[in-house]
Amino acid sequence: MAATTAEFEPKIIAFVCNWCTYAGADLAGTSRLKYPANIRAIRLTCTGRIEPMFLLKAFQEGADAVLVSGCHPGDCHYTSGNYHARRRWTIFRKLLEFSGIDPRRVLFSWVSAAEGRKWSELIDEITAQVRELGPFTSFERIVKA
Amino acid sequence: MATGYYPGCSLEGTAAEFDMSIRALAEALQLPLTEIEDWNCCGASAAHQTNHLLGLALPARTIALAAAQGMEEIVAPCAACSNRLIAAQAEWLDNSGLRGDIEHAIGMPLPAGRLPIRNCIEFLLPHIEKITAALRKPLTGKKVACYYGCLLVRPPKVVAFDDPENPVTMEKVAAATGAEAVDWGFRTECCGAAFAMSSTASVVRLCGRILDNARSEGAHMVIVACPLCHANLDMRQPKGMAMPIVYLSQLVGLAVGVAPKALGLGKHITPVAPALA
Amino acid sequence: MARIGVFVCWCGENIGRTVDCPKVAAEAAEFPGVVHSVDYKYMCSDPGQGLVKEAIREKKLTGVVVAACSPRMHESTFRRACAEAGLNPFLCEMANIREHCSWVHEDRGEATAKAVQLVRVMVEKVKRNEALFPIKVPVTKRALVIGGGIAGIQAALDIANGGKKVVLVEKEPSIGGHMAQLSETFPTLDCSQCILTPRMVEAATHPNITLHTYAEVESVSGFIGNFDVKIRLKARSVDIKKCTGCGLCAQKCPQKKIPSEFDEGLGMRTAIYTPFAQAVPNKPVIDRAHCTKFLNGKCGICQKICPVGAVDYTQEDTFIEEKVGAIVVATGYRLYDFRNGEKDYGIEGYGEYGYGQYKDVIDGLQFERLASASGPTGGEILRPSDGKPPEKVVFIKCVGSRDCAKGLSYCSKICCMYIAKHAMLYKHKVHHGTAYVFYMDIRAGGKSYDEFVRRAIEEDGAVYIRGRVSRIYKRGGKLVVVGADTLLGGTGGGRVEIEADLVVLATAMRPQYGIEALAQKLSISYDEYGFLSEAHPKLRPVETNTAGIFLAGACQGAKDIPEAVGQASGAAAKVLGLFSGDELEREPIVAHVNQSQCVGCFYCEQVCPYHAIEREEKRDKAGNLIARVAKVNAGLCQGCGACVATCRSNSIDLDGFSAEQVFSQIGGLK
Amino acid sequence: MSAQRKDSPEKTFAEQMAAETGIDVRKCYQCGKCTAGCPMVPEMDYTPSQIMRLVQIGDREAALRSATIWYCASCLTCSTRCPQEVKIAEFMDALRERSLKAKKVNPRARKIIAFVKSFLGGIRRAGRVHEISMVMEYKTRARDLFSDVLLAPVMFVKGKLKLLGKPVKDRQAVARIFERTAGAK
Ligand SMILES: Cc1cc2nc3c(=O)[nH]c(=O)nc-3n(C[C@H](O)[C@H](O)[C@H](O)COP(=O)(O)OP(=O)(O)OC[C@H]3O[C@@H](n4cnc5c(N)ncnc54)[C@H](O)[C@@H]3O)c2cc1C
Ligand SMILES: Cc1cc2nc3c(=O)[nH]c(=O)nc-3n(C[C@H](O)[C@H](O)[C@H](O)COP(=O)(O)OP(=O)(O)OC[C@H]3O[C@@H](n4cnc5c(N)ncnc54)[C@H](O)[C@@H]3O)c2cc1C
Ligand code: SF4
Ligand code: SF4
Ligand code: SF4
Ligand code: SF4
Ligand code: SF4
Ligand code: SF4
Ligand code: SF4
Ligand code: SF4
Repeated sequence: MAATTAEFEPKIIAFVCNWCTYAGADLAGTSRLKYPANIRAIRLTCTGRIEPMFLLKAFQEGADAVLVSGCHPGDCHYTSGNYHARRRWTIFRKLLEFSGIDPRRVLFSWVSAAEGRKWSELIDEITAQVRELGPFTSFERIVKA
Repeated sequence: MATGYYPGCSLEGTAAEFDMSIRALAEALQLPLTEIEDWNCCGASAAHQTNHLLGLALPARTIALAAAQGMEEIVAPCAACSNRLIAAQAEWLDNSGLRGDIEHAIGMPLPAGRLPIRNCIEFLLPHIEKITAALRKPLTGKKVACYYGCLLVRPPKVVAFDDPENPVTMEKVAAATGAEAVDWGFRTECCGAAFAMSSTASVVRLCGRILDNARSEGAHMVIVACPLCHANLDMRQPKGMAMPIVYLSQLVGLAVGVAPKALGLGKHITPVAPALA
Repeated sequence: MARIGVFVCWCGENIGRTVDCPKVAAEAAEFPGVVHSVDYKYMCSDPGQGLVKEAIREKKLTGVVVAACSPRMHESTFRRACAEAGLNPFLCEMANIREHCSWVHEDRGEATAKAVQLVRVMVEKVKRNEALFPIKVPVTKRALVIGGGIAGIQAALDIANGGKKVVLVEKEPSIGGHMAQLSETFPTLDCSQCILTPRMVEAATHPNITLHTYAEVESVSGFIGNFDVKIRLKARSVDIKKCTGCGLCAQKCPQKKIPSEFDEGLGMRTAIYTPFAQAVPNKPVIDRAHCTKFLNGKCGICQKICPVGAVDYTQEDTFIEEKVGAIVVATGYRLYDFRNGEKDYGIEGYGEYGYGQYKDVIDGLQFERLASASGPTGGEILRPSDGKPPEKVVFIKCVGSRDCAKGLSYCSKICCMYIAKHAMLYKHKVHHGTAYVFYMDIRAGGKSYDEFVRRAIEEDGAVYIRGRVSRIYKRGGKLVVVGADTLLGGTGGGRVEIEADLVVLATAMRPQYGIEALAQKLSISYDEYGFLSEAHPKLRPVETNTAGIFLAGACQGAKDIPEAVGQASGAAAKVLGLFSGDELEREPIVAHVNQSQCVGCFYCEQVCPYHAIEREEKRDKAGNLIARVAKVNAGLCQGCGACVATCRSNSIDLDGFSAEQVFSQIGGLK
Repeated sequence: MSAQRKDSPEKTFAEQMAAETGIDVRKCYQCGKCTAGCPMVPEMDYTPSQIMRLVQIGDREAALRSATIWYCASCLTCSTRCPQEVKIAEFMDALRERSLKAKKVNPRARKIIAFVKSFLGGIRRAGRVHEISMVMEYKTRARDLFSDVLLAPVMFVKGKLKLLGKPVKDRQAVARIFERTAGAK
């Protein structure tokens, strides 16, 4: 993506679960709801599968923000995976702050298989939000230091 | 714990007997009340109906004064006043954006937390045992229809007091006097509130329905805890109804032996003496 | 060396209009490891699949990436094609350039650039894919059906008639469920018990069905084809083998004033009782909470009177264990509790309708009992307070349903129909009476349903008033119903007050109490209201997300008898399909433990929702214990990956979604 | 990025009100429960549910000119029972405010406005309502001099009407509240 154009185009990597959010994003597609092309979704079985290292790696590879989205609480395909994920995030957030990553760059949401509109609105919203935050650079500094 | 007393405008005028009976009862039951210094009108419905911020700022000043005077709770016997105080306070606690605007309007800081605001029933409810212990003239055999009107129980989420459709607290207090509370259907129906003058016919119509039902379910009198309800029900009765309208504080006062005169029992338009004898 | 083939699909115009497919194919050809890259108009068509197969054979591909629609759409199609060409199907991946790209973006340049990246991500992944083989598991060809309402009975009968064994568990003393309580049924008005009781008897006597009434599922473990179920048989206090069902005990029991659950509190029963005359099995239980013997040691009459000595006060709950291969959940519904409100669920009740303080305000099931020939009034419609026939009956629809304020925004779907039925039945029995129906909409979307409602209005003269009732209060002996006719305006705004003798509330259908606990035992999900969730709202309506567990009837959502029966037969067909082979195949997306690295902390065990982590002891040659390590039971593991993310020593990985694969995908986004 | 979704740029009346008051009348499904329980319907020109409908269809004019919004007694019966949690009574307040500002008050509301003005005027001057002065002011404003004349002497004798009120000491503080809230939304 051309980061040199006048307007900064953020790169956002999304980790989504197969059952809810991936399907919700599919629904946004079948409903032809338009949203910015800054998002790249990586499909996993469950948000419970997501390791903190995936997020760090995403930032390392130049992401300006990371989105994690799965099933609504109580609705997990695997009954409790997203619950474990949420418990881990509280700890993980601290780690991020420690690593110098602005927690506003790590976004969480719930999008169910029926919420195509929610997905498209979410991407609108976070793209605008991250554009405002500007490019993510501090991590590089830390890694190099 | 200092309890601020907020009589409100009606209790200074048309509802003088409500004020008298509350003060007399507070003394009899040893529940000290201190009038909030320099309180102002809550604005009633006229304010919030036409200017939202004014409707918040008027009650806010009184609450801010009470807090500044070291009071930790407010007793506001008038249902309309207590409703306005509670609703306004709930709104600024819920929406922090309003706090600044209100503080600017009243030129005073608002208390940080929630100041408990108690209506007439809540004032008496914790002291039922005290009332039973102090009983001098039990009202055994009297059938009373407890009338809550609108503002004691609504909006339910904001006032968070009793069940909005089938409230029970006033019946509990009334039962402590030995009276029997009848089951009737108009306990939370509106009496026409502020339309006494501007749409008198409405009030007459509404009060008629309420009193008819109280009568048909066998009540000897209607018990109220709001000066507006009282004024409407007392003064706008259909011809020949002659239903005594008694404040809860008067009922309890009588039962614990406060002199009728001190309770202002002679001040009603529809005479109450025969029913209470 | 990896030899990857990339196949870019135009999907007709769907992708081709926004994404420059030839350009994507050309750029993909340059990715390291890609040896073949083409684009084509319809890749999923026969010739399209042919392109893939041909390339696999000719270019000796080790991996395939199809850039097309969502993998949820066609992954299985292309994997099958690969398998046919001799490539392990799990070496095929899809890049979603339609739903996630061409359909949601407008700028052709941006969309094309994104498509290229999405292809690179999958190329990076597929390079690290490994051949996987479907897991085969044996199947126990016996089914468990939970709940003996019409849905459970139907499912059990269909499976049994298919030649497979069924264990049917019902928590009440008799099967039959709510249908047994109904008087007549829409849209044909046939007698409910007449059509139901033969099925109940058939279920109880079927050689392939083992019936456990007064029983509940205690615990469930295992997985599709291999569940272990523990069932609690509640103490009946009656030896069901000895009891002949003569009924003498109930006749003599001095405790006669217990509100009957079956008659919805409108009739009374004894402490030793069968719920209703046609109960199956027709053998009593003692309700210990109301029996004098259990309350204070006195009485004992039933034991003395029983000619065969079947009464046994010392019985205790017992447990049995069953192995089953599939489970059908058919626990049905209950009605919204308008009498007490539902404060436990944070739902305010209908105080404005009297919270059940008025005896003559009843719900639909109570009306069914009043109208039923087997009911407490022998089928005469008499009001509960004074036993007189009501002259004016008001029916109120959508009570608790379609009401956000009470937390239940759904439509209960059956009440529009049964209220029309009630109005009809009432008019058939009290000719001079008037039936008023307050409604918001009339939802009668079924075969012959709307005609049925029209008949209630046109032929039987039910007065339908469009508006919700605001309040009911008592005046004299009457119930004044205050509503509005929103189709009228004018002075008074269409306000309506009806002095009714009887009010019937069409209260919401709710899932059974305790459904959440049962769902957790079964590891199946439920929606925000507690209805059990199907795997897909349209295409897999009888399956759950847990393989081998199926749904039937009103436990999944409000439904009437035809729908409940249809779904039950659907579930039975799924079960029979499952039982048609001796083994079954599962997707091999499972976790693996690297036991040499595992430190035995067993955090993984705590997070695994399927109890798939086992503990294994490692011993040296002398048999001394060296270590306890984790092991994944591949039969149980569903591949969620929670254990992988939890393991601090990185000792577990997930096939198909390994850490290496995900890292390489992220890397592909550079 | 070119992916701005094109929603209609103009907000509907209902959307505008929702943004300003937090009350979204699009939730109203016209069940009529508010109307059924409203004690003031006989005095109204539109029922409460019809007012919701007027706003839904964007008839701002009819809503602001209605007599209904003034005859609403703020009894909150409707808001308490609405199955869609529409705050109807609170919405009436918002409409009244806008009706006044837009000078679209229904002629039938004359007496009600006179009362509100007299009431607020009293507070503005004295910080508290002194009933005799308030009633006198109202009667002049409303040109309604003779109703209730029979009640006044009785009330006076019973000690319910006091000739002199007790104003607040800090009258400026109250006057300031009126000034500072006057322009507010
Ligand atoms: C007033 C009224 C009138 C109706 N009239 C009609 C009509 O005329 N026509 C029509 O088609 N439909 C009608 N219905 C709908 C009909 O009742 C249902 O569609 C039908 O009963 C659903 O059957 P079911 O087997 O799914 O559930 P249920 O009948 O509820 O059966 C569920 C069974 O499971 C048992 N159970 C529950 N939990 C457990 C557990 N944990 N373990 C073991 N057992 C358990 C219950 O005890 C019960 O026996 C009416 C409904 C009502 C409320
Ligand atoms: C405008 C519209 C929108 C809809 N939207 C939705 C929706 O959003 N969601 C939803 O759930 N449902 C929707 N539906 C309903 C949905 O279309 C049907 O429920 C569904 O298609 C029914 O499937 P079917 O297989 O029973 O019938 P059909 O789809 O009609 O299939 C019948 C097949 O049988 C073939 N056939 C017919 N006669 C013969 C014969 N004699 N010999 C051999 N073959 C024969 C036909 O050619 C056809 O291929 C919609 C319907 C309409 C009209
Ligand atoms: S008396 Fe004995 S045999 Fe007869 S029904 Fe009762 S328990 Fe059964
Ligand atoms: S022992 Fe219990 S069940 Fe038996 S007759 Fe006595 S009360 Fe009835
Ligand atoms: S079926 Fe009819 S009565 Fe029942 S909730 Fe739906 S619309 Fe209301
Ligand atoms: S015919 Fe179709 S559009 Fe008409 S009510 Fe039935 S489902 Fe709705
Ligand atoms: S979490 Fe990892 S280290 Fe701990 S027991 Fe499980 S596999 Fe072994
Ligand atoms: S992936 Fe791990 S946590 Fe998930 S089911 Fe398998 S073993 Fe359990
Ligand atoms: S009660 Fe609520 S939903 Fe019903 S008509 Fe009134 S505002 Fe609309
Ligand atoms: S608040 Fe107003 S609209 Fe609502 S019920 Fe009361 S008078 Fe009617």
